[in-house]
Amino acid sequence: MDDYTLRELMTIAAARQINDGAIIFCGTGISMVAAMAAKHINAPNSTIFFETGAIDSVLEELPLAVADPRVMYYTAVNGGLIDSFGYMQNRKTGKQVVGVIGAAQIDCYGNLNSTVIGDYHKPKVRFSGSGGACDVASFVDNSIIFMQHEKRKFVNKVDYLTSPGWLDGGDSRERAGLPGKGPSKVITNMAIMGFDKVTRKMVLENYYPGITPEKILENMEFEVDISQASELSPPTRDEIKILREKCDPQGLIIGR
Amino acid sequence: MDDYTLRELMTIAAARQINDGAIIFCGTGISMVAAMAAKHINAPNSTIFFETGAIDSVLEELPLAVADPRVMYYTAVNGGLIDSFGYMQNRKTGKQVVGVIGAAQIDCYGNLNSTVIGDYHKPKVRFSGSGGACDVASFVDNSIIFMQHEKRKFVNKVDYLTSPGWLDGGDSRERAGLPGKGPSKVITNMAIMGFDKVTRKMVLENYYPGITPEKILENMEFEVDISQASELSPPTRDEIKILREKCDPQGLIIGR
Amino acid sequence: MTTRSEKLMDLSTAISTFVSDGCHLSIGGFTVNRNPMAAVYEIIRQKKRKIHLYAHSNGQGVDELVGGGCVDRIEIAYGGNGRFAPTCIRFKRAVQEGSLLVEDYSNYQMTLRFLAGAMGVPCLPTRSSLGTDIFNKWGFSRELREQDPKLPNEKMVAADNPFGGWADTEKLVFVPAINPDVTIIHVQQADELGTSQIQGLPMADVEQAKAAKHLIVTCEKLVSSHEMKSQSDANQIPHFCVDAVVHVPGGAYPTACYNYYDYDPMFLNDYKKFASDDAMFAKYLNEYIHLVKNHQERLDIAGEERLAVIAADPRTGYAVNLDRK
Amino acid sequence: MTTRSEKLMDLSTAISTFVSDGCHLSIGGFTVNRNPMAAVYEIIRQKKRKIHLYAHSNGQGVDELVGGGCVDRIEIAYGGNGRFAPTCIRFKRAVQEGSLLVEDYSNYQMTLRFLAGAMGVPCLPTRSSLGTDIFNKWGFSRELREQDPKLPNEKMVAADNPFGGWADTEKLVFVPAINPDVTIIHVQQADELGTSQIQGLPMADVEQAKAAKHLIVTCEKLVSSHEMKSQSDANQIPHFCVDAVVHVPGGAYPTACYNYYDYDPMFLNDYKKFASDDAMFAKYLNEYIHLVKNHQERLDIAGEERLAVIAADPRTGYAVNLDRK
Repeated sequence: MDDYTLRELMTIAAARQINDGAIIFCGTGISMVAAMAAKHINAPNSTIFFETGAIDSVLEELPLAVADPRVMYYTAVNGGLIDSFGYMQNRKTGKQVVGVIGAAQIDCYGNLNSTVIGDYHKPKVRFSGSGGACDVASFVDNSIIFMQHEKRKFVNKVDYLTSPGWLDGGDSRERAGLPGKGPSKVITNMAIMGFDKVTRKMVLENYYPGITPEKILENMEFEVDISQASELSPPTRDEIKILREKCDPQGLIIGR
Repeated sequence: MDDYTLRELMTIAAARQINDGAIIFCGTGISMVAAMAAKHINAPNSTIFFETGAIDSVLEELPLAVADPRVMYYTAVNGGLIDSFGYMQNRKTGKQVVGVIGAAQIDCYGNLNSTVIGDYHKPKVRFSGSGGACDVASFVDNSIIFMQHEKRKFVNKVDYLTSPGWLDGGDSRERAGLPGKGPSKVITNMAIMGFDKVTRKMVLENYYPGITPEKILENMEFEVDISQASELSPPTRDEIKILREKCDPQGLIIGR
Repeated sequence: MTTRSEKLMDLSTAISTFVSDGCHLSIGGFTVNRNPMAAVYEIIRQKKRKIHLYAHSNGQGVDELVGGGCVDRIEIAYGGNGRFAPTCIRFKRAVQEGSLLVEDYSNYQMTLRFLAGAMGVPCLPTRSSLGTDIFNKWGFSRELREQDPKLPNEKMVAADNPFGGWADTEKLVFVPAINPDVTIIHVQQADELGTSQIQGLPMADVEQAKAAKHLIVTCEKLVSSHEMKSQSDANQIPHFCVDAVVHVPGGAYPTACYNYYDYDPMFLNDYKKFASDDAMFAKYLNEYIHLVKNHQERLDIAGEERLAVIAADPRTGYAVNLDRK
Repeated sequence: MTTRSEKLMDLSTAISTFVSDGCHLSIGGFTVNRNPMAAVYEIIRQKKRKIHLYAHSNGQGVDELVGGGCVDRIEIAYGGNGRFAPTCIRFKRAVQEGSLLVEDYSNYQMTLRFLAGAMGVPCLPTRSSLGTDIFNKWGFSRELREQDPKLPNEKMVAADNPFGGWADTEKLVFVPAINPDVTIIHVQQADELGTSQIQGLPMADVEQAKAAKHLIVTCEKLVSSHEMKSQSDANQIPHFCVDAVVHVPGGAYPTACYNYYDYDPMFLNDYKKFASDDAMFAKYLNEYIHLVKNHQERLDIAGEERLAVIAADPRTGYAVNLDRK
């Protein structure tokens, strides 16, 4: 399978991370397409839900926001935000939720910035702010982060810590009093990264076909261990077909 | 109007206390009939709601419990308990709520017992417990208490303080941190009692036709000031007619 | 991952799988309405013992479970059944005899406690009960609380408002979350996956459902997922909260199920008589519960005629002009 | 007591009565959905200034109010509009220029804050944001907070779990209640008394509505109280919470209103262009808002053809196959 974009591969890579039966929280954009792809490809019994309160939406068409009316049609329940964030925390469903989120900046412990570049009070660039990402990153045991692989995005220190990753590494996250675990994976347009079990520092797990570990390092401010990394298998014809035909036929998010 | 029972008069007496436009919280039994009577007689624009979440029920038939399906029909909203108790506390509706509650025992500050007679752990008699009465008595600024006028019920000290009245009198209620005000009126089958503005002790305001202040005192363990008391005007023919024909035609609560 | 075929089961299997001796159980419904009675009877039939029960104002279900000898401890706001039993009779008797340990909260507090469980927080604040014995007196001793890791060490805690006098509040009462081992609710309709719809008042069933580690839903009507998903706005509980779906028409009888049937005033009056006498109550337990195989047989005792009398009027959702004396 | 004739009013009266310069305002809706846009435009038209705004993830409404020069301070979780504006453009510009003071919370925290207001408690607990800058950094200085009695003195407060380690929790974050002077929401249908029904997702509109001192409801369809009361289970807001009912068909346009119309992707793309250039935006404000008398005239600019394109499909509640590039 040669005819695919890195954006498509990154979507598929994220979809593959989702176990069948998972309860998937997703945000706007590529994370939504990845969740849809997972459901169509490898996790048919998983449930997609949105912070807005829509549970198990059919998604006949791709929503362009988590409050898009397309998320409200043919759901199991149309609840509210209070309900949605409750599912991430209670005894029964809390541990089953997989969060898929993104950000403008990330550091080596998976802490994210979606708020400002520069000083908070006089920002060079203002972004949307947390939305529900800080909450998801606080609560769930399994979160997957989408990032564009650029040096200005993989930084030594985030300008504003919007969504908690492993904080300062080690057991610092637990000590801070956060309930869930830090991020599991970071999925970019070049690679899949995980986190060391002890130091909680980012490590390279897989590089995409045609991308070298060295190129990946060139696109990050901080170093990551590349010693255990291997090449990711390319997307299958079926995966790409489903992605293009079923998840985003208009190319609204994936492009074309 | 001669042909009426004291139970009917007490219901009418309570109904008369409710201002038009009030939001009336009511419980099971006679308080529900009083609320219905108020709406039919003197407070047509008031709204009856129940702790169960039913707001502005039409009450074509008398409910025998606040979860009776008769409260669910033709309501403005069928919400839940969380919603109902919220209406008693929030900025917009909190101050407008009138609570109508009852109990097994009352003391001179309007503190109520609906839990046990005797020791909590080895009770002589166990009652139902608070239900929502403690909450209503805690939150609202205006509560009306229904009591049977008996010496064993008007006691020096309640065996268990289930619903807060004016606690120890004076400003003790405010000091305890409770949000609403203590009870406004106690309405019995003999009299209407209020509370002194400073001491918060119970005082006799009105005795029913045919009942003397002395008889009232004989039926209470504690003394109340009777110096300002006057006789209550009897129910009108219309009041009784509405009560019997519209509120409780089967005599389920009022008897007959 | 639980698939649909694993969730749909008969009541006997659902109870034996999820309700065990000594478990912490929560039941939905309120006084005479939508108590999960079929499940209550099955629990009695299976002779479950030493249950730690949670309810807010559940009436008939609590009283029969207590009367059936299943319950050792209860946390509750109200044990009454409207005009039929201002105080539930077997409950009253058990407390007076010392065979049932009660921890009293208010209705709002119990609801907040379920909500806290559903939200995954250890407690929620309110201002209810300051200065009362609900706050000051404990039903469960500190020793008992310390022995049972499923119980918080305090009944409730008063503390200063963390924001000073903000919102005109100096003091708050924190009530602890409830996370039952299992919650059982009865709903009007559900699908095989567990998505559930309550019609009329949901009371606090939704909070009770989401607070639990396991959830059993009994339903009047088992409908397709397509039908449920075509009514999204009317549903309250998504399938992923549910462990067992049991189709039990009449499952709330003798309490009411809005749009389906009213409470049975004749039976509730009979029950009052049975419950008031130990010998009669033993006979009642035997004839109406233990010797009965399942809820359909219990409904057969009531009989078609009585069930027709309490059938809901389609306009009002209850039985119009029902004789309720 | 407010009677029905006092509540039903035109939008201009509702805004001039309840929205004043410097007031604390909350608007419902989420990004591209059910923003009370007609009310937003009327606020801009009436040149309200120095508003303190609250929203969780409102997109278009926030951006236009900010762009219209009405807002000095905002407390918000997300200022974005889905694919049309990952960060709201006038919002971004105002923050970068220093003309808009922002206090950042998470979406759940904002929702809890509205819920706290609706419940009448000063705060609610969560565990979200520990260790983050949302917790550590304040947008509003302590001085500003102390000057304005409508603001709590702290952004949020971390404290130990009052129940020790109960429910596996050592620490809690308390977020302060919001009690807006006025909340404005747009709903699918309401009656003259104010009872309101939201179809599809209510988001956090119900909490926002109940937290407010005054509530303005704009609705697509004004129906009789009889019709509303015949659909009790579908209604969320009872009349006694409502101060003003305004019948404004298309009142959420250019955002979506489920079952009525979709968002207008053509306009949202146009808006992106207008908003990205100060001169064009000034022209936009003038032509689309100030020179327009009311929302009907605004809809006339969109034109019947465009409105027909975004009209909701009765099966799905949105416009099927709408070109959204």
